[in-house]
Amino acid sequence: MRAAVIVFPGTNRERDIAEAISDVSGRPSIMVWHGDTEVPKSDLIVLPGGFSYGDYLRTGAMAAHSPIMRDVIAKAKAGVPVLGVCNGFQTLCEAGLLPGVLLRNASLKFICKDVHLRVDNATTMFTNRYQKGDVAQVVVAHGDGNYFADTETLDKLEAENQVVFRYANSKGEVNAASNLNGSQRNIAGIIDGTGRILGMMPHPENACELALGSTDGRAMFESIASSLMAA
Amino acid sequence: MSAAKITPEVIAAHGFKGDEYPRLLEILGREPSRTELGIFSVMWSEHCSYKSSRFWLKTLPTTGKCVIQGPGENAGVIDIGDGDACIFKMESHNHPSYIEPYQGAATGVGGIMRDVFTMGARPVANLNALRFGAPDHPKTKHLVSGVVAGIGHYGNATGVPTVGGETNFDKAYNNNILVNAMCIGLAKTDKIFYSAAKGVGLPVVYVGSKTGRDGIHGATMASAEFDEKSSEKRPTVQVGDPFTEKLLIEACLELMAMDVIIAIQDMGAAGLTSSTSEMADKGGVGIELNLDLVPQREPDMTAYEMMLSESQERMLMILKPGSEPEAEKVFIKWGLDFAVIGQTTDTGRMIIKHKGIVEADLPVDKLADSAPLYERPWVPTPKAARILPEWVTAPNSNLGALKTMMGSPQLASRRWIWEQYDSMVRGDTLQRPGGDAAVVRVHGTQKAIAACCDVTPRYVLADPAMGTKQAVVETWRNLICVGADPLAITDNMNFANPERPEIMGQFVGSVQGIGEACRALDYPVVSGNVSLYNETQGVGIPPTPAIGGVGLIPDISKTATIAAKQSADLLILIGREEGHLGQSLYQLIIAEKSEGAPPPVDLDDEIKAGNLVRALIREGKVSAVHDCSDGGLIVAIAEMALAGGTGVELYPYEGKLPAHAAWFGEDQGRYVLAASAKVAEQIAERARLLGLPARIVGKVGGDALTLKGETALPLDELRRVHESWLPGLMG
Amino acid sequence: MKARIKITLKNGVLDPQGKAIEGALGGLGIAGVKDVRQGKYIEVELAEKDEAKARATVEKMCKELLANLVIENYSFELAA
Amino acid sequence: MKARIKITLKNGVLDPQGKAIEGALGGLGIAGVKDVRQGKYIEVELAEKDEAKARATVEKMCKELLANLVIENYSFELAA
Ligand SMILES: Nc1ncnc2c1ncn2[C@@H]1O[C@H](COP(=O)(O)OP(=O)(O)O)[C@@H](O)[C@H]1O
Ligand SMILES: [Mg+2]
Repeated sequence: MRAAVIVFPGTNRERDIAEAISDVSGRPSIMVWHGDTEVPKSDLIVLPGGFSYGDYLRTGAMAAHSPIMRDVIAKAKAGVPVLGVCNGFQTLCEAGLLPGVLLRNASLKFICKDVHLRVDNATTMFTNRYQKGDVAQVVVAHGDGNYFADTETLDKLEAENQVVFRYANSKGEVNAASNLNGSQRNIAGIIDGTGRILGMMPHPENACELALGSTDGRAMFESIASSLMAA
Repeated sequence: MSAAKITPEVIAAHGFKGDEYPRLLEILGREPSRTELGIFSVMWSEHCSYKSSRFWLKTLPTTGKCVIQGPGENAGVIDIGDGDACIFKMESHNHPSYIEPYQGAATGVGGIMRDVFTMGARPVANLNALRFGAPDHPKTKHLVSGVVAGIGHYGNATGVPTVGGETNFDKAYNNNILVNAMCIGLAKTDKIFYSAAKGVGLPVVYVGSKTGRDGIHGATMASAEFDEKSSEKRPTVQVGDPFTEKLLIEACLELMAMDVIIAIQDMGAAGLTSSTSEMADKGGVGIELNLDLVPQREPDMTAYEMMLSESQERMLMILKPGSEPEAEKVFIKWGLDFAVIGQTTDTGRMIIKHKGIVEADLPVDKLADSAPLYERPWVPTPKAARILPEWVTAPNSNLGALKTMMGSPQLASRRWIWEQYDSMVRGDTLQRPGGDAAVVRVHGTQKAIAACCDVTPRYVLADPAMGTKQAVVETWRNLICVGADPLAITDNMNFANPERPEIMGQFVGSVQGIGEACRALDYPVVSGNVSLYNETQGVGIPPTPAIGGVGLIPDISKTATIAAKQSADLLILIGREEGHLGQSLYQLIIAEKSEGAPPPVDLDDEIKAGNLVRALIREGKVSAVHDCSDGGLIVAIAEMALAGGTGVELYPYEGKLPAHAAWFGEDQGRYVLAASAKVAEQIAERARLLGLPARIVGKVGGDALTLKGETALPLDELRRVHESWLPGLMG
Repeated sequence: MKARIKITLKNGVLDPQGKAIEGALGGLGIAGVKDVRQGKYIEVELAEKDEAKARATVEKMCKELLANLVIENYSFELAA
Repeated sequence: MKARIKITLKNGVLDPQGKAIEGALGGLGIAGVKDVRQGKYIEVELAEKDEAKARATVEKMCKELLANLVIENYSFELAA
């Protein structure tokens, strides 16, 4: 599996995720500069975490309009899988590849801590190495992770089983107490209708070795690798 | 040159005191232009010239087997083996943070990061040492939220993990908070960059953000005593742009890989003025600038304004001739300004031209090293008497007192602060805030850097020399606790008005304390910063020499944390017990007094205990380690229990001290280790062989802290009081 | 010309900043505040002198970048 | 009454956001943008009916909370 990791000015977790992927795929990722107009041939496009364009105006807004995104959108429409983490998720929403938007955390504060995610859809190409209901411990690090969409959109997401991760407690209970940023219905990650574009706020790439506190994120990259090998 | 009249008012407004202006006239042999006056005023400010402190700083130990570069460059450099170097420094941004907490703190972080990457290092960790006023002071909440948000956002947005620090609340800082930021970077020993502009006819290149009127007189403000008028200085507050800083880091590191840079230096306090004169002076050359070529953000800027501007995110470089085009490409790629604004000369003079007029023509050497040097009068701080344990009343219940103390402003959890910091970006943070020292892996290796910040101002106030020795030793101990070899320190000396002999006496004592401890521990000072005049209307801060310690963990599989998790493990206390309650938190919080001498430091015992503990960690004999600091033994145990999420059975004290003195005494050189019953005995034995007392103080397990004859303290009860205070204050 | 652009949240979109301000105002002892909504105010200097052309440009920048039409509305005035 | 409050950066104070937006607009092929400054726009619903009283209240909230007078200016209109 060959991944293309898009680097915007202000992106800062590109190395973290590139290495998490190459650790399972055995192949180094291609780093792609935002100014380029074409994404090199790849099996997966990754929009990493960070503060693209300083997070100014709205998080992900300016990245969504950068030259490279035109080709990312084209390739996504053509079926190339896309993974957006944190700032990447915000960018996918701003680019219209995923519904909704990520607002300031309800606390108005940046939050960096370990959280628990409940896997609500383990049938996607990004999560098939998990079981439905699994609880994964991963790190969050964001100031704008408060997922918002209108009720219709939310109902549709639920109906189509497009909510992939929700904030939960260590027992997997999804409730107000485990909703760290005010996201509607505790949503931490969603997938698009085609099942090939996933956006999530937490950082599985920082949860792939015990030395960092958790290996629960690794199954996600194994899912992607195995799905793409099979394909 | 602009012939504006230099009146006594103008001279005073530029902070010249006593014979300083006459001395300037003597150096120049004529009256200075306005621009020249401005240039000298910042170069001779306390902030840039260290005129009150230089004499004493010279006495610090700054060499050692690991030292590659000591004080004098932008940051200190130490050798961590395998061709790797660790570059670090701590710096204050106190006054700006009081005036505008968010921007003041943010630009403080930005400034210290530039000091580090200007030497060729990739910043990999930030720490911060904060002192705020009384929790109930009307300004405190506003200052805490602004400072923490500013530090957090700048580090988060630049993708540098903020991994540790310390925070105090004390009414003595009500009108003078302290914001000290520390940055640690990594480089290759053969790829370190310096600021000496060696060579004539070389292009002087300006990169980064455009120059505006930001922070003009910031440097003079940063060392001017506060008064009601200082609010008028507000418009000089600089605004930070972490986005540009991030691009600047990437662009500079990319250029540094290309071998075209002869010298590089960030534009910090006193912007263009200090960077140009320092680079020229270190290179033994002259320098000529044409300010028309400086990228400008605002119209009609004068030479005076451009030379004194403290606009952020700017660097100055001396490049190899002919390399400008390829260098420019890099900065264009990153969307940053790049301009050749002058060249080095053989005249030994700094010549500043603007719109065809020579605005300044000054001798570089005089500019750089003719600054006044004051050996200010000082009086030693009177020694306080030792307080005997018996003199401090016992609590009704030790666990009750513990609970009160763990929920106090002094000891309550700082989680509310550090959860606003991205401590995980770059994927190498092995120990996050919450332990004794942060641990950050050297990427792709099995080794790691350990770092921490410490000082206990109430100790230093009571005895500057001993209290500062204690601060150095506490950082050393915190590094030992994670299994590191402590290597070197940076210091940030925050004091009141040095023109008062008793304050100068505190400074002198403090420097002596650092010197003594660092020599004994082979733990040199490689960088530092002095912030004086932290004083408002005659009321000064307590002496606050913040120490930043850095160590190396050779093998990350051989380290330790404070978390006691292993049920049935025993807790062993190593170190001498004198029940020292003078200046202790117990005395402050429970007895509501702050009296007597601070706990004495015995450097030989420290070394013995430290070496033993580190050996035990590396032999894999212990499951948890924590040193005894604020609050003494029982607080150390409580912190280990909270971190591990387990209860502890405390064994009743049967020695000859009053029990509360044994539990709460702040004797130095002590560690609490967790190990299996069998190993615990061997450990105690090994300590005794070294002449160090050791005893079993408790047993891990259950869900409460228990002590025979007292009502148990349930762990979640303890956690609630410990975690709720700061959110309660800020909520 | 100069464009003065207001960007406001659509009704029904929750506004964490606005809520926080409301709370803080209470804390300041400022009573009688029924609702607070926080938006953006952006000033853009345009080289364009022709009002119609300027209007078109500003429309474009608002739609494509300055406002997220999923959650925000925009309005603007032009001044010479 | 309703207060419409504009909060803008003082002249000469660096506006990183505005600078970044300016760059992004260029990327969108929107030319002729000379300068962009971003501020806040805040709408406050007040129970107060008396204009003078309302004005005093809004002044207070701007000074004490909404604007950071170290680097920002504010202005507002009142409407029934
Ligand atoms: N301002 C801060 N930023 C980040 N971490 C902090 C800050 N203040 C305190 N901490 C963290 O809280 C923990 C406790 O601090 P402290 O009591 O000073 O530790 P110690 O007593 O071991 O020196 C440490 O891990 C420290 O890194
Ligand atoms: Mg400690």
